[in-house]
Amino acid sequence: MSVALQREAIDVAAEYAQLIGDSPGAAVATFTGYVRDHSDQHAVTELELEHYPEMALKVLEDLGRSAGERFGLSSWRIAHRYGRLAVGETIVWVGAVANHRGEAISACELIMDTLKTDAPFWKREQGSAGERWVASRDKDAQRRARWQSEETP
Amino acid sequence: MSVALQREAIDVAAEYAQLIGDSPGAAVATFTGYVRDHSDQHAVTELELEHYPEMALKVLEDLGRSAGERFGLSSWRIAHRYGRLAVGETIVWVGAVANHRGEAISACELIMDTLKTDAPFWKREQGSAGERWVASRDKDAQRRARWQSEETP
Amino acid sequence: MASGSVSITIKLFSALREALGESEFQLNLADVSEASSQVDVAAIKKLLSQRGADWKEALNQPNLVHALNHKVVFVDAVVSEGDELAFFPPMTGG
Amino acid sequence: MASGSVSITIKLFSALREALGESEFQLNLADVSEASSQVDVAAIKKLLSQRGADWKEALNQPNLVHALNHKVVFVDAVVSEGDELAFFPPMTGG
Repeated sequence: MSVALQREAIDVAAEYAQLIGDSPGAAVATFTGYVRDHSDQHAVTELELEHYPEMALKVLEDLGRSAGERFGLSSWRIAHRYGRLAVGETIVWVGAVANHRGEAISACELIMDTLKTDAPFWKREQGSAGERWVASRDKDAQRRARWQSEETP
Repeated sequence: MSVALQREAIDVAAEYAQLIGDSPGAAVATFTGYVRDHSDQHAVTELELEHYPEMALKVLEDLGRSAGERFGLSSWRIAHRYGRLAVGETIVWVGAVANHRGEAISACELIMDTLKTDAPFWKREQGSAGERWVASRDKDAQRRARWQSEETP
Repeated sequence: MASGSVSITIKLFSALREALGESEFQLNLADVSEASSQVDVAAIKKLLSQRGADWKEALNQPNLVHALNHKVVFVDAVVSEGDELAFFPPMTGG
Repeated sequence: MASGSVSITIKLFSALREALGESEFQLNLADVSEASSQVDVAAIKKLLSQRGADWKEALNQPNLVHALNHKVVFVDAVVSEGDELAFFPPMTGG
């Protein structure tokens, strides 16, 4: 039931172990995002993640709490990087524990879809196209919107 | 891109490390199922998982391959236990690697939903209600059916 | 014409295996009706149901699943020499 | 009546921060129109747009996001003493 904003890489195995603790629920879903080596058509060599610390913490805590209530999670965790990231490094890790698989998986997906459009992080890429701020994607806004209308699966 | 049927507990951290290898894709989704301490209204102390080995291997390999094609996975893994399982132990682990989060998460969900109804495993519970075979759930068949009609998310 | 030499493997799982006390055996199809040119799963069920009331009941439960050579099939699937035919209740893994 | 003593913190992020060369500063609202009893985000945008063409352009881009005290708001949100008001482009985390 917590959020981490961190400069260092995310230790996925340690996060998982901490999420489930001594008595895991029946269903655990996780998602990990990594820095890609490409963006649209060009190569990416490095990513800089700017963030708004106080707001990021508040948005992610609210998001975890509301996903927890909606899907009856017994535990959840959101870890997000900031700063300079190399290709292949972790950006974000989300874990959700529930009684049934549908709830755990949907909670992970809701958190990721909402985080993409609502959490104050901005990606700046370095690569074959020089340096540039990553533009937001219409598809992300569409995925976000699904959760406002859709019934709980 | 492989299936494991095993008597011993699933090492989630080792499975994850092997799934992503040296160069992870951009998006990794995982699901882990654990033995619950209850079923319907009564307590469960132990589970015995019977399986049909040759068919289970074939069904899970076909399932991984078809999810891989449908969602463009760069890697996937399904590990499933059999034999005697204590409460809190792992039953099943699924991992999927894709370019985008929606594909990785949907692949995990498709694999789990299909596995529940199509893979030849049968749960026998021991607990406060004595020993009994677990009955299949209508809800599982409904979740399975979604994937036959739904467009790829 | 059904050949008298056809032999298949029958496998039973879960509650079926437990109720009938057998998990695997060979079945010789010599005595399946010679009027039909092909033997299907329905014919095998009929044949095995003659083994007794417990077999008849177990093999005629509405949600029985049949898998021929590791693939779920309907009762009209045709059975051939060397095939493996399994009967079991709905699956409950995962 | 707008009070001359109202002071808020302005924060800029990402391409906005870069284009305007500032990330954080205090803004005194003494000179906001005294005709309105309340100062809203739209009024702050108007005030800051007077700082130059680059400010005007940056603060009037169609997809600008405004967050008041760490929460995304519309331009009619009312700003009070001690508030933190941030401007930034659409978010691209995760």
